[in-house]
Amino acid sequence: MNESPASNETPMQRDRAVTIFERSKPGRRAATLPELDVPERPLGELIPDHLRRKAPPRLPEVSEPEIVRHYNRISRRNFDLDTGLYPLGSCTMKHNPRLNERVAALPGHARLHPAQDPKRAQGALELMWLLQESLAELCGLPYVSLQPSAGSHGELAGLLLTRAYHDDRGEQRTKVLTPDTAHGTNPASVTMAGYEVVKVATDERGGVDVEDLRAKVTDEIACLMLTNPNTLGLFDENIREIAGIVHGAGGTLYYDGANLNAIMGHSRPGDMGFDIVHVNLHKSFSQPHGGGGPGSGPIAVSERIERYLPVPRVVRRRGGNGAAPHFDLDHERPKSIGRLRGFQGNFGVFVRSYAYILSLGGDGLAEASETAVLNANYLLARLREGRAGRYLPVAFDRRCMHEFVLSGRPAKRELKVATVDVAKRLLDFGFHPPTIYFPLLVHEAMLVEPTETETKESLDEFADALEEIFAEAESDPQTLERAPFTTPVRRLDEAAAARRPVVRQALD
Amino acid sequence: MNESPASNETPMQRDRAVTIFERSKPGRRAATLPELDVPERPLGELIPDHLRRKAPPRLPEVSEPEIVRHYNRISRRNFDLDTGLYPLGSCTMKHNPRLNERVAALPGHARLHPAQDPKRAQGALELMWLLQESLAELCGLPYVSLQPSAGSHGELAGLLLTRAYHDDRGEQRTKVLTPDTAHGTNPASVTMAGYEVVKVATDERGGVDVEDLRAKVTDEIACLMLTNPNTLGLFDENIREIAGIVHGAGGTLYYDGANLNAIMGHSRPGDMGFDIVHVNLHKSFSQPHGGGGPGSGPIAVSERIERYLPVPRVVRRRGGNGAAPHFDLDHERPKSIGRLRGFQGNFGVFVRSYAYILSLGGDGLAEASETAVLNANYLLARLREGRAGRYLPVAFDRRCMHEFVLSGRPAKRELKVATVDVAKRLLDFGFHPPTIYFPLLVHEAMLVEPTETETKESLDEFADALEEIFAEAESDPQTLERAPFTTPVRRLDEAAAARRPVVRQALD
Amino acid sequence: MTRYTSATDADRSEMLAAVGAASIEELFAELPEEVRLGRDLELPQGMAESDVHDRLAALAERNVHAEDELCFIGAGMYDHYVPAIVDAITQRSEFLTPYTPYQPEVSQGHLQAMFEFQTAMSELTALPVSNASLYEGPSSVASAGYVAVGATGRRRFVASRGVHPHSREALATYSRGFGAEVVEAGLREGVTDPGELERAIDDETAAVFLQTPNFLGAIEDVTALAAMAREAGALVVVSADPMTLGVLRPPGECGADIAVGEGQPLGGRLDYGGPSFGFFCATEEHLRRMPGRIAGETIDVDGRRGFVLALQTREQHIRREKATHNICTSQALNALGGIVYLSWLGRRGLVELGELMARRTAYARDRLAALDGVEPLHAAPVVREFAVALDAPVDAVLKRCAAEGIAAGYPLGREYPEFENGVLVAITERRSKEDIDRLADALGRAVAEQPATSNQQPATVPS
Amino acid sequence: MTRYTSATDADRSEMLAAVGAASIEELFAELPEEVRLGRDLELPQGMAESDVHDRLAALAERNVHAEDELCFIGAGMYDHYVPAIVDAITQRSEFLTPYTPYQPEVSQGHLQAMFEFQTAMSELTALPVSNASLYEGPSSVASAGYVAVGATGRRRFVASRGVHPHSREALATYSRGFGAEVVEAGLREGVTDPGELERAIDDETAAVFLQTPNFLGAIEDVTALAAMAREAGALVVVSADPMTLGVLRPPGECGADIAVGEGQPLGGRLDYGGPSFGFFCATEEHLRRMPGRIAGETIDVDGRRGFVLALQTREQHIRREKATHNICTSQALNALGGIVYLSWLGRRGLVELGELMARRTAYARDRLAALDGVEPLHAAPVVREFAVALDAPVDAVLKRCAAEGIAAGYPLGREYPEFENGVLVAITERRSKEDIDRLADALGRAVAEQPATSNQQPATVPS
Ligand SMILES: Cc1ncc(COP(=O)(O)O)c(C=O)c1O
Ligand SMILES: Cc1ncc(COP(=O)(O)O)c(C=O)c1O
Repeated sequence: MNESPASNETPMQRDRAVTIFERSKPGRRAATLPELDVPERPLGELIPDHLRRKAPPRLPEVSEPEIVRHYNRISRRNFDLDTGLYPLGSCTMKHNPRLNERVAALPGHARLHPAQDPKRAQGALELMWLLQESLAELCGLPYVSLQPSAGSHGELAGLLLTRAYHDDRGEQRTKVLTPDTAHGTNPASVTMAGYEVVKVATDERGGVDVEDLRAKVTDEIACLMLTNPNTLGLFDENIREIAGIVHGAGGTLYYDGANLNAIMGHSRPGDMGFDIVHVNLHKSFSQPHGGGGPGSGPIAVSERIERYLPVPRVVRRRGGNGAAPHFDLDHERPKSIGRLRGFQGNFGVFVRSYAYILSLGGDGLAEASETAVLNANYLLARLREGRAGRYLPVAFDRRCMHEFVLSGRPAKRELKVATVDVAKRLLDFGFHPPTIYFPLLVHEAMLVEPTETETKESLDEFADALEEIFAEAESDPQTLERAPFTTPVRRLDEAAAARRPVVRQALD
Repeated sequence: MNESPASNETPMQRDRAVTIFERSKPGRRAATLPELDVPERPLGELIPDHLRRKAPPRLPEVSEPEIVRHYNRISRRNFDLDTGLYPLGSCTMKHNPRLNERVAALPGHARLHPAQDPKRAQGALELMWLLQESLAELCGLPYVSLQPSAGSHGELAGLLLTRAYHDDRGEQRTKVLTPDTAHGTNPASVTMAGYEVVKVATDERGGVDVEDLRAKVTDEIACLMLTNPNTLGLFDENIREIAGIVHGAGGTLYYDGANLNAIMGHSRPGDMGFDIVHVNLHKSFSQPHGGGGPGSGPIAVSERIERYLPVPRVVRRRGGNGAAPHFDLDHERPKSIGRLRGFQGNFGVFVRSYAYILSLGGDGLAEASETAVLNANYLLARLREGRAGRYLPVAFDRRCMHEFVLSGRPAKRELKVATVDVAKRLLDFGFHPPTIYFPLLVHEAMLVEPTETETKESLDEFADALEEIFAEAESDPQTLERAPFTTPVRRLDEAAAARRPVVRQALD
Repeated sequence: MTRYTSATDADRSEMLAAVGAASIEELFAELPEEVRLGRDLELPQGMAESDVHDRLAALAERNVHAEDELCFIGAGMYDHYVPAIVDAITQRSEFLTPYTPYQPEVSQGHLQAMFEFQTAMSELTALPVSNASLYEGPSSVASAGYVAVGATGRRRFVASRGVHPHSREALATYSRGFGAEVVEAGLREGVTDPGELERAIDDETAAVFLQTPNFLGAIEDVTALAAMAREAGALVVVSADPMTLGVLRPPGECGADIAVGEGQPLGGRLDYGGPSFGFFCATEEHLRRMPGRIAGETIDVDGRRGFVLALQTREQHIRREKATHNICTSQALNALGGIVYLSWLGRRGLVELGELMARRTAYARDRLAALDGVEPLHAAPVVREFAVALDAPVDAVLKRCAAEGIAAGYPLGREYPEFENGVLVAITERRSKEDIDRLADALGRAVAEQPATSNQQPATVPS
Repeated sequence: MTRYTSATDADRSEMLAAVGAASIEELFAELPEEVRLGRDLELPQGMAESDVHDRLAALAERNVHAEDELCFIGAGMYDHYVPAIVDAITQRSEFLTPYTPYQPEVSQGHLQAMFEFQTAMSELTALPVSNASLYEGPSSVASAGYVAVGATGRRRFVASRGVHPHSREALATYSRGFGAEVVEAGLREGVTDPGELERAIDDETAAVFLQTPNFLGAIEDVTALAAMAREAGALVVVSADPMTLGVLRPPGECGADIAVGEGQPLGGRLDYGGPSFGFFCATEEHLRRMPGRIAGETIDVDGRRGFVLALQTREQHIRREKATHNICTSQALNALGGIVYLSWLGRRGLVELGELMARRTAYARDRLAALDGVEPLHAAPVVREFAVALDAPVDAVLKRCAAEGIAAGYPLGREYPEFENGVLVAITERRSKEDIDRLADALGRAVAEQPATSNQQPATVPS
């Protein structure tokens, strides 16, 4: 460990990665277990030898203080939303209220067994029902299933619903349309659901190329998957026409709800003509992202799709003559596509999201979307100025919704600086970079989504940082190519990790 | 903000301090309050104008996300026990189990009103009674009051008890003896309790100079305050003789329990002859230090002192004919010194400490002390080697108990490096420095207390760091004088802060 | 202004000015009239934090949970104790609030934890590679099916009836999508009937699905059953309860190609069914076909050790329609809880916990079997859960026990009509001997109270 | 090995070898036989984490707390809502586990928070300087007495009977130590009797102690009373409820030299009485006499802004017997909760909360006064708490209300025999109109049920 002030390693960089397994020492332990209070029968009597494990798994042997220190220390090697701006486009990194963590942890929620008799889980079922009703109102589609575990799970569900719907009508449809701006999960879900992907082009305004769509819509098309505003942060004004075309040919219209944060209380997928919608509770509804989950991807559908929804359904039953209504799980749904997972879904996420909806209320949700759109447009306006505007111009010269896409093509051409270099340099300025190289159709893309919970000051700081970075790029581009400098580790060799993947620790 | 890799400022250093008041912007807010559900009477009707506030206090106006970010960011500017070794002598910085936080937060504890009818707070009173009993057993003194809020509060209580005891016997005693090794709170408490301090010398083995004591013990002496092991980490073998001398002259013997962590289950103050003991629950009993509290300083006393204990006392009353015993608060104590504070004391700390006692049990507590003593002696052995041994030798060449004192005198003389410089340099190595310049009688003192919850590895790293630091000091002492280099701020101008104290933010 | 936003009126006008818009409405101008909502949402007004808290606490109050009653329900999710450090660590902002580690330089905390998690799960299952989590158990079983089709090009699955009903249902649901058929192999004396399995497997079989302990709590002889599958060139997918892998022979040593399962027992709460995590381990050859995120070790430009998302070319954001799976957001935080829990339990703890459960389960099984009108549903060895048959209507008996504050178990009737009067009873380290005795007493009373259901004999497996 | 220690047998022998000791016992060799315990402690064996949790949960179950019943008890500690961010921030290891910031370079988080806290408390009290916390309310009052003696050289205190009984008792206890006398000035119509106060003050009076709102909930006219004290050269010490300082004229504007008080309402839980924090604010001239830690702003060697413990020469670790106070460990974490709470509440929130309480309190007072057998104990203005007199035995009435799930208030009898049938009722933002109506109904029924205590008239203050 070189401590001399000469070294320009930061303290964190000096602190090399050590795994919990490498801290292990035989004989150490953190757990103490309840005492054996029943006869100590030899295990061999209970479990035949050939079914028993011989050598114990080599889990770490560490004391509690060591575990706490280990994870506290590595936690600081993460950048997090509670530290600074995290404008990761398409991911809606909005503030995660701690109130939601508190209510999710109440024993009545956290220690409720999923197989508890519904009569004795009325609070949980009512909460789910209330959340279903709220999402139905927000989406403009009357029937909701909370079961899918995330957005992509919702997409799969939506496509399986489409298949069930067409099967029911005796139609064989084999293809699903996705725009070239679509998120990767859309085509991946299409394949997983047994369909073939057909790409639809984007027009010069960033919307669906209606002519291309017309050309590709046939009776083989089962569905068109869209998000609106789309991944360019642009609202497709032709949505009704698009819906008409697809419906005209007997296809369903699927709404990828990842961008719902732009339009809550202003416009509803159902009113646009969508048949099936998924909602990412970990985006618009403040569920913390947790480093990549847990999330939840409820789906809302129209009348004609309802009968195919996954089982069990959470239903409200009116109490016979004047009794209060009660809530139940309905398993008897002959036309249902069946289960997508175990039990009722990510209930803990439902609690957080419902707490969020109650906190903001209808007006608050509408205002959240307004502020998200205002923040995005303000930041875009700031970035149209000066060097950012020159080297990193907006891809589609329109007003945006809750996010916008810049193109680093001029920077690449004039400064030999790639978008990834700008992103890495942003790390040195204490910002998480926006999403980069997505959507695919924009060269050197940078997709920026500030969300409504950012202050004007933090947006200004971000804009100033980009300006400074391009000034630096003009004088010495090398610095950017070598960035970051101050992060716990610097650029990592991903190629090596792909060539000779080391995906677990070797233990002796 | 200079980001160029040339700058050797760390990211934290670049992130200059901004207060929550400086983040304030008119109109922002985090709190939403319940709606007014009663008639909106003009406030003037309820509170006469001359009793009302005119201008609201200028508290910050910030949104919830800003508050969360602000305090998360500044929190990282602290070094904490969950990050690394914190061998702050005399403070017993042992691991703080999270289990204790969990049980203290149970609504039955956290939301119990202190004025609740004792009949309806039986769980809390029983817990306090059980903690009293446990501390009595650990201290070897039968009667305990949990009321004092910290060690120094316990000291004040102990001296007031001594005064009450002597008053009751019609004795006027005006002086209290404290060894020159005593912690600052001891003499400060003496003055606050209305006594005069008389210092007792330390002998060459680091114990009380018995001859000096004999010379100073008169019938004016009300009390001798000691800690054993003392602040040198040395056990005073003459304790019984010392007790005899003081008792012989009618004085009381007070035990400062800050060092109890050395002897739990091995030796008890009561058995040494002490009349009054305070215990720091935030040291030996794992209450987190919280950046300087909360703590708790229960006192245990002998039979003859019992009647003077503060009110209310937590008592167990046997249930009449065969009924279960119940617990109560006893306010009727005519000879009591009275209250030291409101209500029953720092109950939340009692819960944590009792959870800790249950977790370890009697054997575990004894083992904790053994390991604390082993860790200290091991680290001392490591530091006797090499350069540390040469420049920073142990002050009293004996085996130590749970902590030990080194003297930086040779370092000062031979290398012109002060103990404070070594301490500051330790910060660059990722350690919290030991206590320095205490106890006063050791020149350039460094008081080291690793505690039992440290691993051998962390002790070795600390020893290696000191070795490296002294090697560096030999080659260039300047580096040490300029240390630290990697902390969020570097050496601060304390003199200026004393000359022109700025103790609050100026607001306009 | 909501309490989570910061735009004051002053901010708004400054920002609108910069944008060159007269009003917020103008920003929504591109929305065609016909798709505007044009009214307020029909949702309640926003509430104060304290009111939201009280409202949700009131709902929670109406659930009977594992602190209110003695919970012997398992069926895939178990009431284990969650050590306080799991919450303390997973609730840290640094772990709670970031997203997927797309920028590894500032995501080393999560990436390293994933790497540690993968190592631990690989140890537990005795399979060389693991991913960093999937959604949960049953959908992981279904995902294994998708991988098997990709690996074998075959489209037929054979699933033991001992596999969790939810897993079999999820597998069927997914299969209707990618076009595979699922056939079932029945049980005999509580475990997969080897004969039936053998007959069900053919050379079109992509994978055979087993679960151990199976849904009835019985430990399957995976080694023997797996051999039949390998014979036919089918993959062996084993769904395992990770909490039993300290004492049970791990899938990797029994011939499994893929091991999946529900991670909830590892530091997860019941949470009425989620969020938890699913795990997915496999042999080396399936590495590039695995679903989900995988962390890999590498070095940075200065040679420092570091971790990255490895093999992203499997994933949807790179490979799109050719991806091996569509998963994006997974269950990273729950998997983090899993590795913290496993570190807490440690090498010996997992074994000790398994042995404690096995002995208490044996005690409970004997205790209940000794009751009139209660018989074991099977005699196969068990470790943490077992099934009994009641000589009384299950619903009435469970209702009666619930009235005494005991959730006595999981009724098998709906999913196993052949065990209409069967009940599944689960044991964890939180259910003491005393609790088990209370269960036995209550159950005994409840069964005795019922009119012996003469027409239906206690179901025991035909032999 | 306990679960919090790490020394394996191998570690022990290596370490003992390094120390040159044959055994651990040898390390304790210096303890003389006669002071060795020589037996095991008579304490239970150590328990598993889950068992400890369950044991403490069982104890907690036996307390009736503010979630089990409607709590109208105040008397110095109040059931306010604690926003979730207070817990999230104070539970961060970085704030929870360090000790006093002796090394400012690695303690800027706490030092800055202290500086912010001091600024906020100084704003609340309208006094220029504040410390970073004391233990809690009543001992802060006593500490103010110690400061007053130091400042004036006088040894006589005059305390209004409206000051919290615990504060007056603590003051008396401390005073017996440093040798001061405490005389009391009585109440009239619920507030300090100006005449009595004037008569009680003399030129030996070091300080006059007032509280507003006083223990009976009445708002004192501090300005008028303070004038009398200043007249006689005595300091004015005002104990204030910080939660009321958004609406009540602050001590600094009423002629107070020192303002102290209980910080619990500011983001603290009830915790059966602690831990909370005490605050201590004063005029500039008392800065160097203040007890407790004080953070000050300064710069580092490179000119960066930073914070340090200022004026340590006041403190015991430097000044020892000449220190201005003996306090060392204080209540830093609770004070941190205080500044987080005040930031949450913000400039307008504190005022709005005060107004909400004032209006609900007025409603409750009227509602109760309208009941037969219930009369206001005084007519003085109140803001969050008020006192009533019952025409019935207080204990019986409270017991009856408790049976209906309502803690109706604090009985005045023990500490104010002159109000033997008085009850103190507190209102917070958590007690809605509906709750107040429930209280009124229950109280009305309870009083009616009691045989009118003919011999004792409802106490109203003699006028
Ligand atoms: C536009 C879009 N669609 C779909 C998804 C997939 O959602 P999830 O990650 O919840 O599976 C995402 C998530 O990043 C997204 O941004
Ligand atoms: C030896 C000694 N005595 C007394 C005290 C005072 O205890 P407290 O800080 O709890 O008031 C301390 C605390 O540092 C101490 O180390």
